[in-house]
Amino acid sequence: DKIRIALAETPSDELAAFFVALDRAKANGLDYEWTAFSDEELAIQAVLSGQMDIGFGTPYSAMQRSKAPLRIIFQLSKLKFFPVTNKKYSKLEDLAGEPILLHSRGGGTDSIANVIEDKMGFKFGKRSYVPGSSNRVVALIAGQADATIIDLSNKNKVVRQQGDKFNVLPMFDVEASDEALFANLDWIQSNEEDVQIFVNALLSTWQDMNEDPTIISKETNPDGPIGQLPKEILDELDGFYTDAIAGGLYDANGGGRKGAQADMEWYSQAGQLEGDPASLNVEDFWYMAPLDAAMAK
Amino acid sequence: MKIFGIRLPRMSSLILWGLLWEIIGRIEFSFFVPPLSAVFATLFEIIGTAAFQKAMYETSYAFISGVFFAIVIGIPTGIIMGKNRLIDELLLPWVNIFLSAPLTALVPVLMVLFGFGMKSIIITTTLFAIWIIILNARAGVMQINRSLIEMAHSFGASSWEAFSKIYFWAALPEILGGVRIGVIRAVKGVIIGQLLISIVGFGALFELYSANFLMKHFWAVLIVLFALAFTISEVLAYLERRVSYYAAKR
Amino acid sequence: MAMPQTNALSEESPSTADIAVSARNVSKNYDNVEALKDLSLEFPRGQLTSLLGPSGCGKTTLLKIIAGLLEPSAGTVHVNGQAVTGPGPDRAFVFQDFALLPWASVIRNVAFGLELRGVATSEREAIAEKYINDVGLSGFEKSYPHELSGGMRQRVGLARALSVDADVLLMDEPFSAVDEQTRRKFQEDLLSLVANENKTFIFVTHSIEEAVYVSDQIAILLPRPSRVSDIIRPTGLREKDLTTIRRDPEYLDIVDEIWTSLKTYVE
Amino acid sequence: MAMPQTNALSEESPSTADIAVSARNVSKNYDNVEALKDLSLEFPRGQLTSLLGPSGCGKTTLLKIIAGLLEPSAGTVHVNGQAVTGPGPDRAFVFQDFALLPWASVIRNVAFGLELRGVATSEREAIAEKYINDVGLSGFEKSYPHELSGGMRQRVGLARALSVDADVLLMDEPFSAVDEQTRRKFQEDLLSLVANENKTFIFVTHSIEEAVYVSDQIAILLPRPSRVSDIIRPTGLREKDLTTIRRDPEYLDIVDEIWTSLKTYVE
Amino acid sequence: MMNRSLLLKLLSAFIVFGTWEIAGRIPVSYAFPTFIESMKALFDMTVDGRLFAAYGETLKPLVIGVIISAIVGIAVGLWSGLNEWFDWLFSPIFIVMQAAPLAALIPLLVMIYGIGLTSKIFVVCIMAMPVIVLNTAGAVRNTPSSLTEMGRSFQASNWEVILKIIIPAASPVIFSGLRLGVSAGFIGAILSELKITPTGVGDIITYSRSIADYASMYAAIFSIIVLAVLFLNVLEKIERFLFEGNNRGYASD
Ligand SMILES: Nc1ncnc2c1ncn2[C@@H]1O[C@H](COP(=O)(O)OP(=O)(O)OP(=O)(O)O)[C@@H](O)[C@H]1O
Ligand SMILES: Nc1ncnc2c1ncn2[C@@H]1O[C@H](COP(=O)(O)OP(=O)(O)OP(=O)(O)O)[C@@H](O)[C@H]1O
Ligand SMILES: [Mg+2]
Ligand SMILES: [Mg+2]
Repeated sequence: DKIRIALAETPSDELAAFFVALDRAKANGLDYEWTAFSDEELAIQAVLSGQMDIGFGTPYSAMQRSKAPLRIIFQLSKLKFFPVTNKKYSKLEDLAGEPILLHSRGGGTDSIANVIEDKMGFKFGKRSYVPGSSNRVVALIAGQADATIIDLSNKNKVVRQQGDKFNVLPMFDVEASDEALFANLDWIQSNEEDVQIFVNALLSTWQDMNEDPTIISKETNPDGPIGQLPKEILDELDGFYTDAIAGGLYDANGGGRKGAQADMEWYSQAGQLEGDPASLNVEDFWYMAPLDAAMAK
Repeated sequence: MKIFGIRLPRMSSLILWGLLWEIIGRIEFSFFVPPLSAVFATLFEIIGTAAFQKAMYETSYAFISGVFFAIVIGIPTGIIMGKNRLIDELLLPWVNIFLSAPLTALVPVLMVLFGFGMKSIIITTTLFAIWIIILNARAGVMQINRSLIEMAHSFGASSWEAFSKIYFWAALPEILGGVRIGVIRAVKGVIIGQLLISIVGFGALFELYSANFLMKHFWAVLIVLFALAFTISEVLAYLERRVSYYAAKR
Repeated sequence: MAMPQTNALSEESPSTADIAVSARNVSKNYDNVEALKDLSLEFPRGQLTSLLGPSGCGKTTLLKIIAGLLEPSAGTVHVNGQAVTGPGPDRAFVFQDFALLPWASVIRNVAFGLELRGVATSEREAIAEKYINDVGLSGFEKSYPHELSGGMRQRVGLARALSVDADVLLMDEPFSAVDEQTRRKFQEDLLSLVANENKTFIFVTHSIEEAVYVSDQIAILLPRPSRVSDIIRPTGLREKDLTTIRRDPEYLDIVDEIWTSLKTYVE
Repeated sequence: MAMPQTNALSEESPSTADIAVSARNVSKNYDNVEALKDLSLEFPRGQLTSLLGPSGCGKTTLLKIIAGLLEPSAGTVHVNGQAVTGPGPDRAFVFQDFALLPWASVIRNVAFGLELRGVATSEREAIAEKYINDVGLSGFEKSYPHELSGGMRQRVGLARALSVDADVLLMDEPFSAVDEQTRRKFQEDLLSLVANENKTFIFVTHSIEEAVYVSDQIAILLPRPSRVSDIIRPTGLREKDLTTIRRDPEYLDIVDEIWTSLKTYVE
Repeated sequence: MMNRSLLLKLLSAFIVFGTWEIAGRIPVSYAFPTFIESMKALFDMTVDGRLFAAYGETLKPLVIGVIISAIVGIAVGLWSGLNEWFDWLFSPIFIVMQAAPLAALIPLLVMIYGIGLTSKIFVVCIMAMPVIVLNTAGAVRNTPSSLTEMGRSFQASNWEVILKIIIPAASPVIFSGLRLGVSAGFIGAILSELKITPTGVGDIITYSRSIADYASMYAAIFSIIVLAVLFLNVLEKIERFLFEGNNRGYASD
């Protein structure tokens, strides 16, 4: 049977690498179909209710709360987000008590804000939420917000186009996952073979991409969902992946134990995992076997 | 509307509004409003692409199936409600609730109950369209001239004959009115479904274009949708006018 | 037989004649309205009986009970000796408000009764054609009801009822919508129908003159709850010349008598 | 004055009487329908004039032109010597289809004409009360039109027109929806109104008997395009006893005469 | 009679909620709570005041938007029902608006009007207004001419004809437009909270979902539906109160 993949957003430049990996997996005999959901929570919900097999996202709180045995099998990208502000602010401490624009309550940027508060020992002012980094950039440029946290590619755009008007505040490094692939443990175990092909393809793509970011645009199937994007977007593919690799967005090892450990710490600190990070069992959240096997090859 | 004795067609003022749009676009009033001509140029460019045709296919598929179910279920339900007091009293509160409830809030529930694929989108579309179709069919039946029904009975009509030869036709003006409003709501439903459930079809294009600030593309797709919805609604309005000659005389 | 028989005849004359329809002790209550109460009345075959009574007294109700469209709360109706349990092919109804299908052409409307009886298209259209002609509507076969004047519409309903060739014709104020001129023509047509076909007519009207002019027997109903207060048989009039009947003293006597009997109910 | 004056009098008698309303060479075309053509007619003050003619001949059109609701295509209408340019307080209309406000109670409907003339609430309700009583609707002040029978609705429209106390009453088939019994009562009420108040009535009806019974002057209209074909003044009847008038040979003569004159138009 | 219809209402509610409860107990999905769980969550939310705070946020754009739509919509509808020129010029705009899937426009609105109250009000208005305008205009055009003629025959001024005849006569259709408009406004308000910025009830829905607290999510959805229904009942009461005689009940009775 086909495996059913739940994407957390519509196919765009950020998913090009993933689709390249899918093509590689297909060449090795993986049969799949994908559905794009409007947000991560829906993808999680879809996997939870068994309507999808593999989902996109970091479902740590769902893992702890729901009775379903969800496990992560591969880290797709890291939480590389950047506080961008107008010239009023020049370092993180300046944001104490100031309002900030984030993606969504309980989402990745929210967790970054929590950790910043934690590490710096201050509180932000009112948090408001606008989903989509590009929408937050618009809000920033239109002067409707003074500070926000946005993703790598949008940060680069702002720096390139309006670098004189906005500051990117220096911030500590984050190794935790932004997007990961997860599935129901029972399903993983009964589809061991498919999962292995998939993880192999992902790992090889991620490794090749770290060597040469332009393979993504080269390998992109012109008739696939990415190849069909408007030319304006495709033209920027190489730039996007070059920046992303330089910025460390994609881990060549698919996260693995190191990434899992980083997640435990990060999400506990961010308040999305309950309990002491040391006492949390990584095996309850990650299923390492396919990744280990792929690494061994 | 008549001007200098010449009859202006019903929708001709849209040309005026299009011109206004073009001017606003030309003076570069806002980045968000490109000139209409540029939008049309983009439209012709993307209309041949596989992505557009796929979106078109997915959207029409969901839309047509959704409307189909709404009509096929809605009209008989409405007619039965109009005929039978007990069923009416059982169902009417719910029909009213669903007609007025913010269906967008229900979409997450639908996803859980009916899955995340095309099925939920179709159901969302159906749910947007069906309630007004039911209510209108019911209203149509309730205002039927009783003596038409008695006439059919007095000539020995069976229930099926009464349904197909009297109730349906007598309620047709209301039914068509309901279908027209229902279809318009269905266009909203299909896009809302595509945006909130799984991002496919035109919903996906909107999402993509607006996230990447491709305004011309955005407006081009929107115009296609406007045109589709508009055409369907005008066709139904035309049918409605065709039968309205007897609406006032039943 | 020159004198109108004004009373007490209700017990005798029906027994001598052949009775097509008889209502026995019929009562009818709507939720809390008592429309008919213990009403008994017989309708001789081949004759025209008029029902006359104040508005809302239950004339339509009685007609619908005879047609089998309503069930009486008590009592029975017999048509040709059979108890009525529902509509049947032996009775045809002419509705007070025509009951035409607005979406169907004149010919389809006239043929509708036959259509429901399963008569094939070509055959029923031929029959309909004949009756359209009879009521003077030829040329309007393809017209729709809304293109006709009130009087023409009423004639379509009449043709439809005639086309099914039922024994008993139930006519609820069949001429109410036509103007006086057309009405008079219809009354004359009706009289020749009664004379030439052995059908039983039950006829509701508000016009005393009309009732006297067209009826073999007039039943005067009391206000709700309705019973028969009087039966008048203007038999002597049938032999007279139609053009002068309206100034005939006998005719005028009957009209006056009915008028006096009804007058008491008008507020 | 014992003989009815059937013709040629249209030129003489109005000149002797006081003319309240006069229509001169009025024509009216709807898009491509010629409804009235060069129609002239005078309406004497304090009298009741009936318009009689086949359906669709333009009676309502003429009434609306007099009311100032329609503009004639040609010709003029004078009311009390003044040319009509629009509706005025000197004329009140009783509409063929009642034109009641469905959302308003009977008393508000009856008082609506006064409300539009700015009469204070308490005063206009007192007046409305009186007319509701006159038309026999007391007890129904708080009812809504849909709770009334057809005849009762028509009476509400009548009361509304009477309550504004206009000089000229334009009545378009005002008794068409009431049953015969009530209709006769109304005819008698109307006669006493004409006798007691110096108002001018213009009255449309389809019933020849009604026209002859209530009118001072009857205008017979030709089918479309309409002109006046005949004016009949059944003056001699006014002095006679109401209870016996229906068998009066004079009355019957006039009815017959009108009937013959109209008969030609019936298909 | 009253009791019978109440009984039937209760019965049908019982059937529906019972089905929900059973479906939740099976369960049809990990993400589908039972009726009782949801009601408990609703109770908790109400008691700790979260629900009221959320509605404080949600109702602001909704109420403002609906009021603006009602006033502007009825005025524009009246005008285009009365004036041929105005109708020719503007009603195509509203027909396009009514037919158009405005949900897709939300991202644009955010860009133009930002993330604040303004763009939410705007969303509510563009969802609610077209149907109000079009219904009003249609109803005004369909006012029985005999009623307006009657008014004129009693020398009503133009304003009196509008206020005392046209508006009451059109009121059933205007109110049904308002009903559909308010319901569309609710859709707009929720949509803007799901798609623009999660505040108020939309925030409860999205946040509960993101932390997999599905009972709270369903409780929020339930409450908004109840609110919409209450809102519309109030509207119906207003209509009944204003134009009592227009309510003619079952045609069959
Ligand atoms: N469906 C009904 N429900 C309740 N009451 C009814 C119903 N139909 C008729 N009635 C009542 O029964 C009585 C008789 O009605 P019916 O229609 O038989 O009168 P009618 O003699 O035909 O009057 P008309 O001369 O006005 O046609 C009336 O008082 C009416 O109010
Ligand atoms: N608004 C209109 N547009 C076009 N034709 C009209 C209009 N109103 C009336 N007519 C036509 O004008 C003619 C006269 O109509 P009118 O209503 O005056 O007749 P009437 O004598 O009152 O008839 P009735 O006895 O049926 O009331 C009719 O043939 C009708 O078809
Ligand atoms: Mg009747
Ligand atoms: Mg008329």
